[in-house]
Parts: sequence; C-alpha cells; structure tokens
Amino acid sequence: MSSDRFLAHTAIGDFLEGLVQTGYTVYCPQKEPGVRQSVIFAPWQKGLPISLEKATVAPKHLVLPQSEVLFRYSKHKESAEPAKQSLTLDANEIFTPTLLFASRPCDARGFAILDRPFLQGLFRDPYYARRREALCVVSLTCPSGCATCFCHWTGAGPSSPEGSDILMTEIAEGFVLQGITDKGKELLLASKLPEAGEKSQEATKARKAAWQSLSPVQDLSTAPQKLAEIFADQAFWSQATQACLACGACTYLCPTCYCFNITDESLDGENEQGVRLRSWDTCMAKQFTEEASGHNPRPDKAQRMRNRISHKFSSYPENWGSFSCSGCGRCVTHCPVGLDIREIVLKAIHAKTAQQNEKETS
Amino acid sequence: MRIGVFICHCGSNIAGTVDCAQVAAKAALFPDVVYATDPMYTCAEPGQAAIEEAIHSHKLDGVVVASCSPRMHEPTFRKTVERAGLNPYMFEMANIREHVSWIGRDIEANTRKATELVRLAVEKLRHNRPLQAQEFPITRRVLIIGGGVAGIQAALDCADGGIPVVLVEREATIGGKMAKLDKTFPTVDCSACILGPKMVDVAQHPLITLYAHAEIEAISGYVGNFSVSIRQRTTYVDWSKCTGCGTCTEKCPSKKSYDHFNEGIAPTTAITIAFPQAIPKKAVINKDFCRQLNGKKCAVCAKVCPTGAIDFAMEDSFVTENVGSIVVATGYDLMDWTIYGQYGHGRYPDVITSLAYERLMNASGPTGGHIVRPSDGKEPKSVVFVQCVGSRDPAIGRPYCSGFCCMYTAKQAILTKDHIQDSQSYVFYMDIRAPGKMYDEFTRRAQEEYGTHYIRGRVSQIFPDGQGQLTVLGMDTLLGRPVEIKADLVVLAVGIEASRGARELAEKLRISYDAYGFFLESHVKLKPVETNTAGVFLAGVCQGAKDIPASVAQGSAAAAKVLTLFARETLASNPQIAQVTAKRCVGCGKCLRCCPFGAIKSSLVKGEEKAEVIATMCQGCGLCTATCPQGAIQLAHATDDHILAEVNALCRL
Amino acid sequence: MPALANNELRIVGFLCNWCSYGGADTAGVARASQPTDLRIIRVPCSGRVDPLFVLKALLNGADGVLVSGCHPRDCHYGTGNFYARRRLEVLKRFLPILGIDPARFSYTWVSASEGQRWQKVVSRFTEEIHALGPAPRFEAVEPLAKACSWTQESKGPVSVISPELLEQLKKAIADKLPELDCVLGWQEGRDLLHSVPLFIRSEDDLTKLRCDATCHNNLVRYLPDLKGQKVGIIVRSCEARSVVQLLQEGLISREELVVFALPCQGLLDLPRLEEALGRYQRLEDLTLTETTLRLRVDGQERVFQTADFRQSRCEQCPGELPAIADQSFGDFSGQTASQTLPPELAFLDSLNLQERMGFWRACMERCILCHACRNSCPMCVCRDQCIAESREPHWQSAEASVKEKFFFQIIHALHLAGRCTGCGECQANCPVGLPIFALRAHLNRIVSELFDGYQAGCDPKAVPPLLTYSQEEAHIHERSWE
Amino acid sequence: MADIAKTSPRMLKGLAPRPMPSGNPYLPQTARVLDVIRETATIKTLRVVLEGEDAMQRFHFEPGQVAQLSVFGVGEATFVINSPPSQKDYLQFSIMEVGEVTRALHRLTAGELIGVRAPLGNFFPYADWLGKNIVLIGGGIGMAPVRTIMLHLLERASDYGQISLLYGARTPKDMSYQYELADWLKHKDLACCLCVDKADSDWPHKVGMVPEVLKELAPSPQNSLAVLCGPPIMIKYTVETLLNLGFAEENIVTTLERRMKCGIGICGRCNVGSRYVCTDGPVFTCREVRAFL
Repeated sequence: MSSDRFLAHTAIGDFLEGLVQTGYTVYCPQKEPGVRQSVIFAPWQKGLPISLEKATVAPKHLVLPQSEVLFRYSKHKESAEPAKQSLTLDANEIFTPTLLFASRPCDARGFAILDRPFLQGLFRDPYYARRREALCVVSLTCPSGCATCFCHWTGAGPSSPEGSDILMTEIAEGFVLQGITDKGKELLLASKLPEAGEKSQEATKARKAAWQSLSPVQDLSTAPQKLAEIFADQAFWSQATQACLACGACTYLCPTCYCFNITDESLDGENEQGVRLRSWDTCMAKQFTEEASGHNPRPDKAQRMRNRISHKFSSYPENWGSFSCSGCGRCVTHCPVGLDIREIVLKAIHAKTAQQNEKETS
Repeated sequence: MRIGVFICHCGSNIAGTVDCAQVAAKAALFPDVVYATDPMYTCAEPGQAAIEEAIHSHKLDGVVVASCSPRMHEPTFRKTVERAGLNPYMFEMANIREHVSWIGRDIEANTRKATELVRLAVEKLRHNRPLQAQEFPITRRVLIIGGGVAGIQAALDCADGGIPVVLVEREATIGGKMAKLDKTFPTVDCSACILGPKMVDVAQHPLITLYAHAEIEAISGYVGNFSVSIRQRTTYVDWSKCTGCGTCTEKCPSKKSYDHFNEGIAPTTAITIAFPQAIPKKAVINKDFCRQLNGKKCAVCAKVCPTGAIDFAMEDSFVTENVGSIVVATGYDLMDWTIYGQYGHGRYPDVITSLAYERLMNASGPTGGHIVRPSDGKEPKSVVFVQCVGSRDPAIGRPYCSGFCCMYTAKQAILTKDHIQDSQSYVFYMDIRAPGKMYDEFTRRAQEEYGTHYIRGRVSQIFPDGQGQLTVLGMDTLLGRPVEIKADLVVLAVGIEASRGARELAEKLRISYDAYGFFLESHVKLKPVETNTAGVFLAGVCQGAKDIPASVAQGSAAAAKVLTLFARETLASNPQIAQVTAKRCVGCGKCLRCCPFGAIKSSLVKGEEKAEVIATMCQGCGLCTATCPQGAIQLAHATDDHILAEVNALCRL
Repeated sequence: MPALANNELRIVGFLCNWCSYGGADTAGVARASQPTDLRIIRVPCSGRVDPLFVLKALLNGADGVLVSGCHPRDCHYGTGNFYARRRLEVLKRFLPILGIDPARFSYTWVSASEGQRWQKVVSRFTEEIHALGPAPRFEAVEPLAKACSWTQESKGPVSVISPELLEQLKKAIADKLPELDCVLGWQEGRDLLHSVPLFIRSEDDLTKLRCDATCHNNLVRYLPDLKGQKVGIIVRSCEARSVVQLLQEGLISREELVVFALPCQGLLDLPRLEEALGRYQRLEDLTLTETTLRLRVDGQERVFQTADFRQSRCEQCPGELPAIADQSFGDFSGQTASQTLPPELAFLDSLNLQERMGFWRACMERCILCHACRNSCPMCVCRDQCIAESREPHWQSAEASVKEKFFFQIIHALHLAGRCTGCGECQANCPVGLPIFALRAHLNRIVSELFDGYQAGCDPKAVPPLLTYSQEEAHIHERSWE
Repeated sequence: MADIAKTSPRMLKGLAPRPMPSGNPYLPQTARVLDVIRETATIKTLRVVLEGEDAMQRFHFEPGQVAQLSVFGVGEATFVINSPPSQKDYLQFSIMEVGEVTRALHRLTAGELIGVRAPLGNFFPYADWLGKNIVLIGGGIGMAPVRTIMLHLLERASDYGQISLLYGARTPKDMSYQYELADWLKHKDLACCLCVDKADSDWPHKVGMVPEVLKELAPSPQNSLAVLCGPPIMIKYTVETLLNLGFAEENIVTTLERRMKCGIGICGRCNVGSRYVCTDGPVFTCREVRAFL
C-alpha cells in the first residue's frame, strides 16, 4: 500500500497540531522580522503562521545545537571534613521526539552528511545519535533553483530524498507527502491525511519541472584529487581568501559544517559545580587550532579556508565517500564579502598544479 | 588549591551580630576550601600562630581571613602567611566587621552577608597567583612642605639623621604661626626665644635647602621617587644679593601696606622683611602696594639698595627637586570670623582676633609690646575674651574643636594682667578644655591668681556703647542670667581651618582630606602620621588641631617615618601592578593614553608594537585594564577574572 | 548562592580602595546602621571598573549596581575617577536601550572620611532599588517579535558614478599603482547586483573596478591587517570617517596610505532589495540611475525606485568628506545630513523598557554568534583577541544562551562608544537581520550629547572622548543624595 | 550527476570501533591525584588513580596512547600516559605549564579529583618491531611519550635488539625524571645518553643540540628503528639527521601534537589533511606526516 498522502494547504495547521498531540516538538520555518526578514526553524505552536521559504539558517541545530550540555559536574563534601570531596558527573540523556517540517532536501542531506562522522566513526556520538533517532525530517522539494544554490553539482537535486523521512511536493491545492524511510512511512500511515492517489503523479511532474529549470551542472568529480594536488599552493589560497573576514557566517549557516568546541563553564555556587559544553565552532577562526603555547598549525586565513574547502570536497570524500556539501548556497548568499565556494572549487579544479606550470614553462 | 578560612569573632565585635560558627561551617563547603574555623581573635598572637599552624598541618596554599577591614590588617596577615611559607599574596580578606557586624543588627541577615563576603574572598583567592615584589632604588631626600614648627622639627630631625631636606615655605619666612606668638602656655616661655634658634638651625644646616616664598606646583612619581616642581614666587628682590640690611624698608614711601605678619594691626611698607628674626632675612615687595609696580614712578628701594638686589622685572621661576618622601606640614589658617553678625562683622576696630592680640603683646610687634586699642591707642582696662568663635559651631558647618584656644586664652588673660595691672579680663567659654600636662592648673591660675572672670556662656551681641566702649551681651548659663560687660577691647578666639590651598595640595599629593580640608591620616589610631599615599607623611595642624608640643612630636614622628623608609637602599615595589599578555595585545595604545603615571610604553615584540609596563612606575590603579578592549593588560590581583569571579559569586542564577 | 532570602535584593557595589571603601569602613566604625542588601567588591580605583562588569552583574541577576570612588580631583591615582565618570555616565545612559532601567545603576563619590555620606548613599540607593523591585531577567522576559519600520522621511538619490569619472579614477589609480602594494576597491560579485571587495594589484584587476550604489562593503576593515604595506583605498564619506578614526587611534599609518575620494549620494540597501526581489535564479541585466533600478530577472523586467531602497544610514550621513583625501574625483557639494533618527533607533525609542528587553530577547534567539557583525566592523580591531571568546580573561560562557549572546552584542557596542563611525556594516552583514546598529546609534547619540556634539571619524587629531577627560564636565551632573 | 571517488571509507579501515567504559566517549572517569612531582620550573608530573573498585585493574592501554585530563570548570587537555602499561598503581602524566588547563593542572594538590578520558589514539606498534634495534630520542617534554615506550620495551628487552636512548634538554635544570636518570644510565639493557644545549660546570654528560649529538652517536640504520618525540623544531632537524644517517622514512616513528577537543575524531581541530591526530595518531611514521612536520 502506498504511503503517499495529500496535505491540503488549509490542513497544515491541523496536521502539525496532530503531531504535537502525539508528542512531537515540531519545528517549522517561521518568518522573523528584522532588518531583512529571516526565516528560522523555530518550535511551532498552534496558531503560529509558518513560512515555506528556504530557511536562513540550516536546521542542523536540531541534531547539533548551538550549544549543549554534555554533562554537569558537581563536587560535594561535608562541613566536618572539607578536605574530602567526591564528584558526580551527570550526562544529559533526555531527548524529545522532534519533527522538522518543510526543510529543504539540501537541509535534509546535511543530516546524512553529519551522520557519518557522528555515527559511523570509531566512536559513536551518543548525544547526536539520540537527537538524530528522535528526529523525523519532512522535506519540501524545491520548485526551482535559486541564484546561489547548487545541490545538483554535489550529487543531489531539488527533490533528493537523502536524509529525509518524508518528502513533500507542492501541487495545486496542497502537498503530496511521500514516505522515504520506514519512520516516515509509519508516520504517514498513522496520520489522518487522505491518500494522495493520482495526485502523486502531479507531484512527480512538479519535481521533474524543478529539475529541468536548474542551471547547467558543473562536474566536480575531480575536486578531491585536484584539491589534494594544489594543497600546498599558497598563492592560490591566499588569492582566494584575501577578502575573507574570518567570521563564521559560512560555517554556522551551513547544514554540513560540524566543527565544535568543548569548554567547561564553572557555575560554582556554595559548592564546586558546572557544565561541560559543546558549542558550535568555526574552522575559519584563528583560535580554532591555536595551541596554548601559541603555536598554530593554521595561522593564516588562507590555510583555514583551504582546510574548510578541502574538508568538504577532498578529505571528507576520502574518508566517507561523498562531498560534505549539500549545495544549499547559504554560505554564498550570506558571506559579507561575497566569497563564493562554487567559484573557489571550480578554480581549484581548473588550476594548474605546480608540476603543470613547470612543464609549460620548460 | 587548598584554602583555609578563618572567621574572626573579634571578641563580640563580630560574633555579637554574626553567627561566626555558621559562617565557618558554610565556608567549609566552598570550592577548594579544606579547612574552616572561627577563632576568637585572629589578629592576636595566638590567632596568627593558629593560622600558621593550620597552613602547615592542612597543607594550605591559600588563606582567607574574615574579620575587620583589609585597610587595617591585610598587611598583618600577609606577613603571617609569609612566615608560614606562603606567598603573601595568596591571601584574601573579607570585611565582616565594618561592613557587616557594625552596621546591622539582624543576625540572620548579617550571617548571610558575611557568608557571601567570605565566598567572594574565596573566589578571589582561587584566582590569585603568587606575586614577587621587585626592588627599586630610592632617592634619599625628603621634601617638607611648610616651615612652621612641625615642618621645622621634621626638617631638623631628618637632616640630623643624614637625610637631605628640601623645605618649601609659602611665606617669606619660616616660623609659621608660632613665630607670631608672644608667649607659649603653660610655661609662659617666650615663643621667639624657643623657636628662633631652631629657625637659625634650619638656615645653617648644610643638608637643608630652603625655598621660602615658594609653593608646590606639581608632584609626580611615587614613594622613593617623587619629582616635585616648585614655584618660586616672585619677590622682586634678588635674594642672592639681598643682605637683609633693611635700608629699603626704611626708605619705602608706600607706608600703607597691609602687614600680614602682624595680622594687620598696623600698616607697613610695600617692601618688607617680615620680622627681625626672619629666616631667610630677605626683603619682599608687596606687589599690591608698591608704587613702581603700580605704574607710578618710584623705585626708591632700588636706588637705596646697597647691593642692587631690587628687580622689578622678576617673574615666578620653577625648580624641580627629586625626593623619595614627602612630609606635609602646612598648618592652618584662622577661619573668616567676620561672617558673625553678633561680633560686628569686623566693623569694630576694637574687636580683634587672638592672633592679632599676640602681635599687640609682642615686644617685637608694631606696638613694641604695649597693649593698646587699635581704635585710639589707649590701654584697655576691660578686656573680654570670647572663645569658640567658629569652633564647635554646627550652625556654620564647623562642629570641630580647635583644640588650643582655651589654653591660649588663659595665657592671654594672664599676660593682660601682667601688662596692665589694673585691667580686668573676662572670658566667655563653652567648656574649658585643658587636658594636657599642667594645663588645667594653668587655667586655674588665670582665674585664681590673675582674677580672670570666666563666664560660661556665649556672647549674643557686641556693639559700641557710643562712649568709646563696647557693650558685650551674653548669657551666664551657670547662673542662668544675662550678663552685660563694658569692654575696651574684645579678643576673639577664632577657630582654625585647613590652611588655604590645602585641598589643591592634597590633589597634587593624591592624599585624602576630610570635610573641613584637614588631611586624612591612614588610620585614626594606628597610623596618625601616614597617609594613603605611600611615602607621604603628615605633621602638625594640617592633619587636625593640635598645640605646639603635639605638633613638634608629630614633626619628629614624621621624620622618624622618613628615616625608617630611608633606612634601606631600595624599596620593594608593590607587585600588584599591570601585566601585559603580549599575545593578546594588538598595540592600539589606548592604555598608554590613559595611564596616569606614564607607566606604559610601546615596545617592539617580534616586529609588532606591544604595550609594556614599567614595573616601578605602575601604581596599580587598573585604569589600563578597564580600558584595554582585548583584556591584554591585566592588573595583578584585580584582573578581569578576579572581579568576574566576584561578580559571578554574587550574581549567577 | 541561592537567591537572597527574606526581602533582600541583590545589590552589588564596586568601591575604590582608597576613598569609598574607607568611607564604608568609617561608616562601620561609627556604627552607622545600613540596609544589609549591598555586597561590596573592592577595586583599586573607580577607573578600574569596566562598565562591562556592571552589565555582567545586571544581566546575571543583580537588582542594582553602585559604583563609588573618590571625589573628582581627589583620586588616589590622580585621574582614574575622571575616566570613570565619563565611562559610567555613558553606561548609565546606554542601559535604557537594552531595556534595563537606568535607576538600577548609580555611581557616586564618597571619601574615606564621609561615613555619614556613605550611610546615606547606601540607604538611599537600597531604598530606590526596593522601590523598583526585583529586576526582570533577560532570559525570562516575554520575547517581543516586532519589526521596525523602514519607511523614511527623506528620500534621496543613490550614487551613480559616471563612466567618465570612473575612467578618471582608474587612470589615477593606474598612475599610483606601481608604488603601491594594492588598492582597495569594489567589483561585481556573483551577479550584477552584488558587489564585493576588489584588491587591485595589476592593471588587469583595475578593469574590474566598480564604484556604484551596490558597493556596500566598508573597505577600511582591511587596512589594519595590511599594516606595513603601502595601500591605496577608494573612500566615500562613510569610509573616510572610518579611516580618520583608525588614524586617530594610531591603528594605521598615514604614510602607508593613499586615499582616493569619491562623492556619494547614497547606497542601495541590498538585504531589503533582495527581500523585495524574492527568489530568483538568474539576474540577466541591471541598469541603475540615481532614481531607478531596472533589473531583468529570469526573463522578467523588474523596476524599483531607488529612493525606496536607499540605506537608512545614508540619511544620517554628514556628507562632508573629512579632509584626508590625497586625490578627489567629482563633485562633493550638495549633500547635507538629515536630522532624522536612524529608523532602528527611532523604533527602539518608541518601545518601553520592558518591550525593549523583550525585543532584544527575541533577536538574540536568532543570533547564531557568527560574529559577522564584529568581523566586518572597521573599528573592531581586536579581531582574534576578542574578549567574547577568550578564556583568559573569561568574560563569557560559550553557552549559546540569549543572555550570553546579548552580552556579546553589548561588548561589541560598548567597545565602540565614541569610536563608531556609523557605517552600519555590522547590521548589513547580519545573516539573520538583527537591528544591532541601533545600539551603536544610541551610543553615538549619547557621546554627542555628553561631549559637545562629538562625532567619531571627523577629526584625525581629536582624542576619543572615553580616552580622555576634563576636570569639569559640562554635561555630566553628579546626583546629590540629599 | 557528479561521480565522486568511490573509495571505501578509510576511517573504518584497520581499527575497530572503540566503545568507552561509560558508553559515552565524552564522559570522563574520575581520578584522584596521588602525587605531584615538580620536575622543572615549568613541568610537573601528576600521578593519578582512577576512582572505583578495580578501575585501575580494568584499565588497559598501550604505550603511546593519550588521555584527556579534565580540571572541571577549566577544561581538558591531552597528555600521553607516560607510565608503562604494567604500572597498575597509578597513571602518570608530565605537564608543561603553557595555558589555562595546564596552569590549573599545576595547581592541583594530592587528593583532588580530576577527570580522565583514556585511552585515546593509537600507539607505538612495538609488536612490529620485534628483533630490531630501537633508537629512542626524546627532547624536553617529548621525553614523556618516550619514557612509556622505553619502559615497556625494557620490560621485554630480550625480544628486541639494542635499545638506546638519547634524551636532551636545554639545561640540566630542564631535565625531567632526574630521580630516574641514574637508573636509566646503569640499566643493563639500555644505552643511555643524556645531553643538554647549555651545561653548567658539573654536567658529566654530553653538551649539544639533540641532532648534533645524534650525529656524533651515529646509530646504525641497519635493522633499526628510531622513535622521536619533542618540540616541532627539534623534530624537524632530528628527522633530517636520521635521514642522513640512512634511516628510512617509514623507520622513523614520531608523535604529532595538535590542539584537541573531542579526542574521538569529530570536532575538526586536529586533522592533518584527512587524518585526525586524535584517532589516527598521535603515533605516525615520518612517511605519513612529513608534509606536516
């Protein structure tokens, strides 16, 4: 039996309310006022308007929050014998079921990219794992490309299912929801939504149209190798990064960047206590790799940009077999100085290696 | 860390309103605290010994004492922990007496507050690092400001102790107020006879450099190394040529100058030598009265001066002296008594100040020691002395006692009788304050032997009776009836105030002063000579009312402090100074701009400009730390992290 | 510490060691009874009190903060309290924009002899704080989602540089280029609407130069990093002020700099334009006049009135170019500043304290701490050494709570007091569109009020007002505690 | 569609997933400071004991593996366990005071509680070295990892050829483990050579930088393997010397130091190219990491 369901535009509120009733915390894009309107994934409550625009910030905070408590520590002792103390460590282990509604396929693909290092490496990250298990991703397929996105270059597209539990495609009066994973299918089957029936074909058509509207694909398949080749080409990287402000906007907006920091924060009260926090960090910051001695293996922004680009298009692929970029284009849209990752990668692909240069000159 | 906490009962001073045992029990739970106790007196010998013992037995590496103000005993306890082998800066204090037990009665609230203050101290201590003092050389010279009897005593004691002295006196001669006095109580010694030789000693002492008619322009530096700029106010007489012969003063045609030294009881010439025993005995032109300096043709003095010392073009000049210590002995001035309407606002010539009366009685004064009425030159037969004119009078904001008026009034009454056998003196007094050695006996002599009539009460009005006498109306509060006295002369015992310019000088010295302008000692009881600025000491009335022997004693005490300070070749710098983390410094120079001491310079570190602190010049104010946006310059023991730890201890949900 | 029991409130006092701490001792010695709420932190000098300590306390649960030092002129260190007076007065006036009641903070002077005055100050301040009650907590206040209106009173034109003028500029740069390491300008970015910085190192680079109303980046941001190199820079009025400010602070060297000045009528507000434009794939053509912007987007013609999309900061631009240009091009006459408040500031002014706090709270939920505001600020010279991220000193937790994010914004704003030249890059580059320029605009207003109309970036010889003092402050009036 | 390199993911190759004792790799074990030994002006050695019954007995590690030590409220830093695996009474760490965490570690006193996440990283592949001559070279604080492998090898000296040690420091005062040097010097299975850059008058051993002294000692590369740990600048020049002496790159084993946070190959700090020092290292052959030295 097909799990495809139809969700009328007018029924979104009821559908989400139903999910809230079953215990989900529902996150959906909401328009926030500001200098420019930003679209943020925020907890939904009955009555809140939702936006179907692509969010300004990727929803990775649902699996990797801006900051989270890894554990609390506290030391205890008795007044009578203050020199003798004991320690308790208390890890956070409660994670509530969460549903992400109307993310984009590039957002969802971010989760798939994060899953590998967090879940499939030598160590399994328990915090990520629990949040990820508790998360159900409902992605809205894109009707078209935009000026800055390039998912189709990175091996995906406007309706790629990777990372999503449910894909939803907008058609005339609403959406067709299609279960991708078992989790997604079960959710749809359990829902009160009507079956999509023939509307499924309409959705397929809409997806095809979206594909066709995209700009031409650039072939990035040689990127891992080319980036490895020009790794030591200081001039290339300096040129590519001279305008970079070394802020973290690109990495914090990115659905696939997962660098983090771990710090202790003392919250000493009458006894010694505090938390160990994990918080977002950016590999574009100088302090990221600076050692206590002052030694820094990546002292220049050129080396840091090289690390970021190489990680996405060379070393992550080497380790995990796929790019660590879903082509969402947020880093391009929001870079204060308009640095364009597409341009840098293409330049790298077409850059001449030192050996080639040598050959030409001789 | 292993911190020990000691909650002092201070007898019942603290324990009376703070549950010290409970504070100690709570403190034991604080982070890094391994030992907490509540002794009766921590500062006493057994208390200090107990701290040392605990440091050894509990292997403490930091100590917190909660007791009185750190301004009092911080140095004491630093020494205590140092004796036990700790760095003296691994110590913090919580002030639970002045700031807790003495200002609140609610035991529960006090205990809670004390507990929090202890926690603040523990948090601060947890961020402390051992600090090492640096040694720096000192300039073994002393500046003494003010050449009254206190300053003279301090100067002579220092100089006799082998320390070069720079003595700066605002007037043209040293001697101060004492030089104006006729006799001194209670022995009725001749003031000039006992002070004169000391003044001569000052003039002749090879180690004393005297700047008279000079003022302090600016002071920079710090203990051991002050730099003082002295303004030599113009005298229009080249003192290097002036021999003090006095010819000019005889010939000067401008004979209506106000005579400051003689309190204006008679006019003098525009060019004067203050008095025959003046040190230095040099002439000074009073610019306000000199004809030549006021656009008229004169210059008589220049013509008669045998050495050609007169110089009408002379201007103020400046000298810089480097010294290691400063004694301030700027004395006092009389308050402006003419604010009192009941005494005639200064309109009646026969109502004079006690200091003017001293000049009337003085054999070297304008009247040659004959007591006469300023109005008509007749001998007064009825003299009324009014005490507490501008002292102990909250109505005009002067609640303090001027200290020595009761005694000199008794002296003046006695001397009046000596001078004019058939005279009768009356004294209106509030209380007779005569606590010194032989003092009370002296006031009794005035009454019993010299028949002075003491009336307890205030004078309500003085007015001329139209027949050449003054009517003095008052109240005898002992008898509870009004009194009316016909007086030929009324002498007001005018209250004292801080010498004019004292506040400005305090600002230059960076010392504090009280509401009335008297300089503030470091501790009322235990540091009456020291100030809050290291190396600056106080002597005489500038610190508060006192009589001659007390001033002399304090002058000697200040000298002793200077000699103690200079007993060493070097001084240990305060290690609580600013330190730069070169890695964080971006060389923006904001700290350089703000530092009040010029103690930060820019230096190149690996080709980059970085701030560098000059350790001996930094005084530890921390302005740079508050200024540096990167937190690159941190004041040791008041670092951002220290203060944040305290803020966090108080404010964190 | 648990919240205070009974009715006590949390009041923190920063007292200088020499005067006020002594004054409190004197009060104690005199057994002058006082409320017990106040907790005293002893500091060497009131000049040591970084205003950020006060904000740290206020944001973290203090109901009131009191700073007390020596009376002006009596500072043990000579001038510490003079600096403190300026900084603390700026702080006091800064608090309302954050939604904090300025009555929760006070500063005063108490000498070591003034035990009675101390008693009076403590009692009065404690009474006042009790009258205000417990302070609202930033993290607990109701978020206020409210947008500020961008409609503007005055609608000026935007900059269009004529081809002739551009050629003239290019020629001048080409002439100078041999003696320069590089010249900073702008070029077309990912499409015609988006300009990005250009580092001109060759004649070839020079052909890409573009200087129109789409060029919003403040290039002065790069100058401190290029110290030691000989650099040319193209400036308009706003950039020129940033250059002046850096020169004033000695962070760049005039000798290493060649300034090419262009007139400017105004710049386009790209974030708002993008919002109006909506999602598009291809921008095919752009024609810009002073009044009209014509775009062809995905085959469709779109026309915008530039006046509707002129940057709000251009309304406040004094227009005048500080006298630092080595070479000037075009006509600089004709522009004067309007007296209107920046719209984000006018908006905040229209809110009450509680609403303001709620507004910022809602904003901070969106802040992702990317630091684009800071890193694009030409005056933020600490860069890698920002105290918002350092562990020593440890001003901030890494926790991404609204409180910590807000504290970061406060650090950035306060560090710009008297230094911000109003270029608005902080706000323009915020990916989530937070109106943080309001904080700086408010500080600029305070500085102007307190220091005789002082504006940063106008006079290379001026001293930033918080790095100096005067013994008598014309516009700072000490409160009496009577 | 892009067709990117479909190489099998390398992360999983060769190394089995490593569960942590708590099941949560971020959660440290509690340990109590047993002893603090002042080594030099800037180096202290901590001996710590894992809390809990049998915790020490159950704890296994290999020489070269590291631990993340926590001072709670301050943070974590990475140190090699420099006691040999056979030492079951305590774990030993030598710590140079350079930053916030090391400063806090230096302030610890016996009896205080810290956190330990260990063992992390790979280790010296001593099983592959059987029968070989081992040249151990340690400089400064780099003697710590050398100490653990040295003591481990000496316990089974008969399985190896000649074991020799060259330990250098700046001055005699900068030498750690002074209380053990005499034992090392007279150890029957160890050829121990000490050197300092700058000697005082009663220094009986060699004077000179490690690369120079090494050149003078000239160990034979025949059937030999060099283990080299120390500050980056020393590594750089000593590698050159070893290569000149004829040691092959794959026979020079060294340890890399990078700033680490997670210690489990995720947080993105310690990578050199596609490899993570925290999981793929810290032990590398010179061949693997030459470009990053």
